[in-house]
Amino acid sequence: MPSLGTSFGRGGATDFQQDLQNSDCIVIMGSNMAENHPVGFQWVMEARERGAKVIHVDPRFTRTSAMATKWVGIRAGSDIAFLGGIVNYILQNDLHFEEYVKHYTNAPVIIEDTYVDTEELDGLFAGWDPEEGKYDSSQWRYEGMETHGAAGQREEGFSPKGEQSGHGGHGGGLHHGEPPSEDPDLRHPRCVFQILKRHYQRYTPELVADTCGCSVEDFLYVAEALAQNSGRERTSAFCYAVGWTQHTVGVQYIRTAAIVQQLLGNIGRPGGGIVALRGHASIQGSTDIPTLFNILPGYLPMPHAEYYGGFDNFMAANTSPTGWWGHFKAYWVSLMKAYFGEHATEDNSWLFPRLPRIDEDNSAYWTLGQMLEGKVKGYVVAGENPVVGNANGKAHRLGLSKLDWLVVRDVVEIETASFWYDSPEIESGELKTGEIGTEVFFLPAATHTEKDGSFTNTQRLLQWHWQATEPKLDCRSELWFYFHLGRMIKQRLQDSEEERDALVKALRWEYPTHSQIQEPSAEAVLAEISGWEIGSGTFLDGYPKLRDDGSTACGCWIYSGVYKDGINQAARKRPHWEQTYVAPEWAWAWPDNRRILYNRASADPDGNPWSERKKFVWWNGEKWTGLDTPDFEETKPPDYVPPDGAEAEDAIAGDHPFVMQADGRSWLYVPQGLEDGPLPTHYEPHESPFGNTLYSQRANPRRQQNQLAEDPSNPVDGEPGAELYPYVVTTYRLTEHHTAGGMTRSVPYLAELQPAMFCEVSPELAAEAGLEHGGWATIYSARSAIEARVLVTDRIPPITVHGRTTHQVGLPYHWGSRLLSSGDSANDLMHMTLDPNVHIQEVKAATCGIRPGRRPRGKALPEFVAGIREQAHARRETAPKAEPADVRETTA
Amino acid sequence: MQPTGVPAGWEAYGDEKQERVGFFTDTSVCIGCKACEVACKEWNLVPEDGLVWTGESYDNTSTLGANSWRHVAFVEQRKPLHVPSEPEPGQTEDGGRGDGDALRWLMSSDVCKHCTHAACLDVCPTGSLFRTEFGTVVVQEDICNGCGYCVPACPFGVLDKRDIASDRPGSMGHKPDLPASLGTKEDGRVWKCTLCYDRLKGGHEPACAKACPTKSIQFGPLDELRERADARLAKLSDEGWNGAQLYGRDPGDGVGGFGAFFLLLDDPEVYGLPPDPVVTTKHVGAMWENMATAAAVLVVGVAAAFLGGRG
Amino acid sequence: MNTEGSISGRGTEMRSYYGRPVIKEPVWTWEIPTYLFTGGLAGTSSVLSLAAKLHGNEKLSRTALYVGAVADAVSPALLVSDLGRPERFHHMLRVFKVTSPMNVGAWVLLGSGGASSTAAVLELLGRLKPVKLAAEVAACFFGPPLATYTGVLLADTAVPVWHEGRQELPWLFGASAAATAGAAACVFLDPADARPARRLAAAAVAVEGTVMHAMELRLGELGEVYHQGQAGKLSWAAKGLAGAGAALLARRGRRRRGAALLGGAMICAGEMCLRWAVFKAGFQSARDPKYTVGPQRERAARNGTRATTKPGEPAGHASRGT
Amino acid sequence: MALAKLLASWPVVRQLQQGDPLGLGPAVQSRRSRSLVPRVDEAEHVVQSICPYCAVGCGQLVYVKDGEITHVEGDPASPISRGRLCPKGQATKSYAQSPLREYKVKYRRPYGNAWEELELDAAMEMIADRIVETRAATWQAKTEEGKPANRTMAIGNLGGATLDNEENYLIKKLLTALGIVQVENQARI
Repeated sequence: MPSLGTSFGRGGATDFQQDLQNSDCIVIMGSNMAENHPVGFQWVMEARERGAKVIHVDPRFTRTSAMATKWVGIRAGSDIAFLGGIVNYILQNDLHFEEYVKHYTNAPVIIEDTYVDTEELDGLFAGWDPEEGKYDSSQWRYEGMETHGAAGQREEGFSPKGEQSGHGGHGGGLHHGEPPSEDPDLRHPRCVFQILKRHYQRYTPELVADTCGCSVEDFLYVAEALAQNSGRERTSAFCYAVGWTQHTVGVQYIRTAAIVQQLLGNIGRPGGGIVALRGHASIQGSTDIPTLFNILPGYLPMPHAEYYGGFDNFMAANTSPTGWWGHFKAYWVSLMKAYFGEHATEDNSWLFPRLPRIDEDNSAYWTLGQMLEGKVKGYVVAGENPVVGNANGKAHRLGLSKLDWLVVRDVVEIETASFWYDSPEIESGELKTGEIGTEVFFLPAATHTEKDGSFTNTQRLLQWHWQATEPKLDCRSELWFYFHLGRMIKQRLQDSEEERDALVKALRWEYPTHSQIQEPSAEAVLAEISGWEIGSGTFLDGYPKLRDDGSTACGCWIYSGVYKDGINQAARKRPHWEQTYVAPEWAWAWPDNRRILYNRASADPDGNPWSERKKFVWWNGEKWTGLDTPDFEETKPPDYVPPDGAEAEDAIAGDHPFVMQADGRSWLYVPQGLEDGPLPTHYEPHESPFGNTLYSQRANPRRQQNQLAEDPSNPVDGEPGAELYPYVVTTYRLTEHHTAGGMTRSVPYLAELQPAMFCEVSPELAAEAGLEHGGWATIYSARSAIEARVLVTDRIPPITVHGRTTHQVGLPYHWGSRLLSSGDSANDLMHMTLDPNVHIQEVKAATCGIRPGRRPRGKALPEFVAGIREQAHARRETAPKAEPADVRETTA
Repeated sequence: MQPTGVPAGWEAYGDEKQERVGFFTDTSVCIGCKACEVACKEWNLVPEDGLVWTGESYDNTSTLGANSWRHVAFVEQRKPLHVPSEPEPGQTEDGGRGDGDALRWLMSSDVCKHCTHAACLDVCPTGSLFRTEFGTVVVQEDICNGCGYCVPACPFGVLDKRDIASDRPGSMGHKPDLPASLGTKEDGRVWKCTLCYDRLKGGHEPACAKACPTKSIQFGPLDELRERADARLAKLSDEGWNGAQLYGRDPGDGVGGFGAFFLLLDDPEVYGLPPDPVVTTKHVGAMWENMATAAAVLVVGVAAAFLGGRG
Repeated sequence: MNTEGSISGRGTEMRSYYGRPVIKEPVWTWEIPTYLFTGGLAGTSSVLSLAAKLHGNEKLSRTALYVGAVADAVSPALLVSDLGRPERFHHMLRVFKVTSPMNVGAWVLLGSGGASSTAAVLELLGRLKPVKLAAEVAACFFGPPLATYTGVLLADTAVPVWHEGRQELPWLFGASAAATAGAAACVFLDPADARPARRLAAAAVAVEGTVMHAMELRLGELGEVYHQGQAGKLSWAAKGLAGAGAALLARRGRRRRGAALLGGAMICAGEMCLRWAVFKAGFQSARDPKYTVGPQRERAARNGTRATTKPGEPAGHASRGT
Repeated sequence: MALAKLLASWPVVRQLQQGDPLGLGPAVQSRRSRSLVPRVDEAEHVVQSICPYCAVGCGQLVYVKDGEITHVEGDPASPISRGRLCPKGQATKSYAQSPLREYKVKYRRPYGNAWEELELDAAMEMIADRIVETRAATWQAKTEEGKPANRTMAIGNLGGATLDNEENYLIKKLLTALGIVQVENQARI
């Protein structure tokens, strides 16, 4: 993600789960780890038993809170205020880890005077273009330097996409080798450290309490706990999940935590770091080797239609003179050789001219918009259930009804496959089976036990799973489906002379198959991903071996080495009791089997461990050594100073641990690579019953809104009609179910544990809205209305913000209209306004109304929803022409 | 029968006798994930028994029974997890509203106690229930004839009769092994935790203990577990945990000590457990004597009816 | 569903788990209370029959013999039909367990039933007099235990109202059995021959009432279940029917055949109600956790408990709970 | 003799013989109970796998007999999970053998009212045709500004976070060659 990527250089969790046992303080925020990652949570419990503080900051008191040594309840959508308060607390009290901050972060770097802070522009950064609704980030850069965004984000105007925010994504590049101008004493008014101080000075404990709805004491407890448990002798860790990413400022949530961890010196050290907890078995893998529109394997950017300038410009734009991105061309050419073999040559620019081009946004929600306009004809869905799992399920179902053909691959018949005869819109009459022209293919899929393959888990670890049984009847793996589909399409086009078919004909598409069903060999694919030397055919042992002359082929440069020596490194299963706790011989982690990223930072600038207690990787006089693969050139001494004009990794000094960054430092301040500002700032969610305490700029000005009729927004604070949707609603998962439920509502043993859709409300809200425990409630937004059983509980207390008390409604989002346990989908209520960096929807904080009883049925349902929506609209019309605070960017 | 701490019938195994094993369930680390419930059902092929939403916190299993051999209880309390060192000003006894420290959520995985003196075992008329070589108590599914006597005999309400018909659509797990002549009648037998008797015979730990993500469920030799529990209780009381207590650890209790005992954070009844269980067959000797007297008096009574001439 | 405390579990005063029972209700169905009745009838009739024989009252002896035999034949049928797996009824005889009243009962019923039916058949055929006599003696030997062990059967459970009534139940059931046997004989006999049966029935009803009263006294608060719900209605009906039946039998039953028949029938009905009352009371006391937790808490308060070990307490600190 | 044997197998007799007078232990143990063997010991092979649910990446052991999964439990060797599993991971066998699992292709023709049966091969041919036709009909060689586009904007692909790396690799490789750029997955959801 741009957050971790821009801050540190790589968009992956910086630490591994087992290492949490070494933490002295663990802050779990934006995550319900005990419920959604129960087995990983054992390492948090280990830390707790060793005396570590475990703090859970969350709107709800969950099973995680029950295990924590401290729970702090805050309002959903106020995390940046809370974390910004911690930054301010650290800076005001000089609690930062000075030596770490001075040497390893960009705190000393001086920023151009074109930069103006939100504090001066009332919530906007310099470079805001109200017409475009975008920032010109060139006004944020290092003094005297042209900066570059991260890969996959470098072409001008190109913005980071994909959950590489949260996943992949990389740091920025600086356009020449010389170090930027700095003030080692951190006193210069325009140095990052001072800018940071000014930016957060108003985030006082009182403001935090007033904005988040927590007590000053609770806030201070967290801030002090972190400060006291960081430094040479101690380390603290953050754990987060989609509770942070699913916001219109999601990337900046994580950025704020990154700033806290940099100031406290907790990155690259044992028991420290930021652990991103992914929700799916291979969600990290599906961004490293992306099924995302804007990147190619290893976070190489897809070429962009608008800014096309030919191969050489593309290379120039994406190659950073300094840091490991200096070898961009080698990564790119090797990928093209893996894709197109002998057809990709120097002479034809490695087929670059024939590659498809993307627009700024071709993400899932954009595609849905196109679908609703009838522009999308065919759609293939493999192992996903968007009509339940995505925001605004209704819009998705309407979109599917406009397709010519749809292919759904899953193990059970999920709601996405049955939308045409079994869905809320069929029930309400908004869709009629006989009038839906979509041709639907449902293909039964194979489970992971029926195929070989590797998952990349939340700590960047590639773990191989072997096939246990043969898939029955028509069940097939995705590997089988796409391989044979490709084979058949190539057959159809083999004699074509069409320009458009040249690339298909050039495609390398031979993989050995086995068994009666002709299953392709997953290991053969893994070998291609890892790469080989074309001449000798020897397998590569890592990305440093990649060449830009077409002599190497590699399907994903960051995974290079996973098949070194012709051995499936991901399938290594050496038991943990035969190794150190780092377990380097269990599976394989990218990059280069490193388990803690930037681990050179676990030693001081001279290369000695910060302390005996936190010893991990150090300089022994000749080389870097320790418990992990050093994330540094093995023999580069701590006192190495790059000569003038040094390039790529040679331009990184011996005391700069963040080797993917152009300047080798972690970034407190991000001069380029983010759409919505170099520093995180508190904005209210797109839908919120409250105004912004800090600025008249209420919400993130850069948030990505749509004009779809199917996706209206609720009126918000300051707008008449807001009182019709007075409560904060947040969605979440339960231990007993998995995401959209296809893999759990179909399993009797799991369905019986949480058999019905319910909503969590406080006794106070129940009294106010007349809800009865165990009865039914109807929850509604401008999009739709759903019903749920009422669970009255103290675990979701009312919150007082700006002296006004309001309530929060908690909704698990696992349910849909089918399978063993069915119910209304929480996501039907949610809007599709997105984070600008990664196009993630804001389902963790929105507004809603709630009333007792079951929802209207049939056509009464849309009428009910429209009724309230129009009532709200009417009030807006009749209201005095006082411009709501939000109006500026709603026009954007 | 006075508690002696030694299970009757166990000694009789002679050489085949194994070390007595059991569970120590430490609820202070239970995250309420219910992996134990699922692991148990997966291994023992226990049927899914209905999709009923109770509204009782996150507990939709409700109770131990024929189709739930592990049951995770959820108790939400306005009560601090730790005893406040000194009473904080303005804080009510059970914690002020909105004070997160005064909110706690107890979770506890309940299971058959495998009592040292087990009433279910004593009263079973067929010998279906028996004491294994590991000192555990097991229902033999090939013997049980569903008389149901053990059901009300258990002081913990652990056992129950399985009434799921063998042909129930969509039901997973066990199918009753009924003779064809009886068609698809309900199972009719009584079921409970076997402490994975078959796994023990193979040297594997019980499914629930193996799965437990935080090792709230610990399996091992009973003596060892009791030592571990004592140490754990001492640690928790040092840390000031509110209401920490061991339940069923003492061989001197009414059932001679549990084979599966617990560390609780409140009184047993809060978790639906009896505060002072006593093996129901404790008085069976006295009851027989009492009955014999009554029977004798009955004979005398009948005889007396014939006294005093004809007519 | 929920009783104490808000359903969100708020409040430490919540002393039960969402008001759910701590123990399980019995799974027994209508066959069991019916068997309590027929078993008692069978057992006591065998005794009555032999006593009458010794006393020279052949008619009474024969009637009681037949009644007993029939009741003895019905009883096992009822028990088998109550089993979850009837085809496995014979597993009852796999073992001999003194700790299992049901197992002991099975053996007793086998003996009693075998003996009385043999005797009855031979009586019908009028052959093998010595064998018949032996059978009658055997039946008389198994009879009294059969009539009273059912009290132990119920008492030897965790069902509060049964377990705490363990002192009285065998006596109550014994008396009930005597009343039933006497009354049944009166129904089939000419009053002239039924005098001992009449006296037995009337006296037994009186004793039964006293025992019942004593039991309720001992049960204390627990005893209230005998005045609530179905158990309440049934025990009221039991008292009424048996009492009135006994009175009628004693006053008019001497001469009037009709009165004897009606009185006897009323007593039998009353005794059936009594069995059902005790049966239902058990379910009611099992259903409400307070009947399980309350007495145990009092006991623990009185004697301490070793079920729980609090910090600082050495295991085995508390005085023995009983 | 046989009778004596039968008698000796009668638990009542064993109660006396085996020093178990109360009939609580070995005397009443059935033949089945005595010869129990755990399923995992009867497996033909055990496969090391990884849990398919969340991204913790717990190790799994999959036990197989007669081509069917007989049990799934945690892999003790895994340094991450140490043999433990959550309820979802522990239910993996029931997931793979769900009563709702689909084993045959289902086809719904345009404006159709019900699913129809369709052979897998036929379905594959039809899908290949749809892609080739749609692509040809909607091909964008150039953008409005006349810059190279080389794509079709009429086909999308969704899914990947639950799939294997190798599968995602083939998806991206094939669709890129086909000029299908709308390739997305749960990463955003």
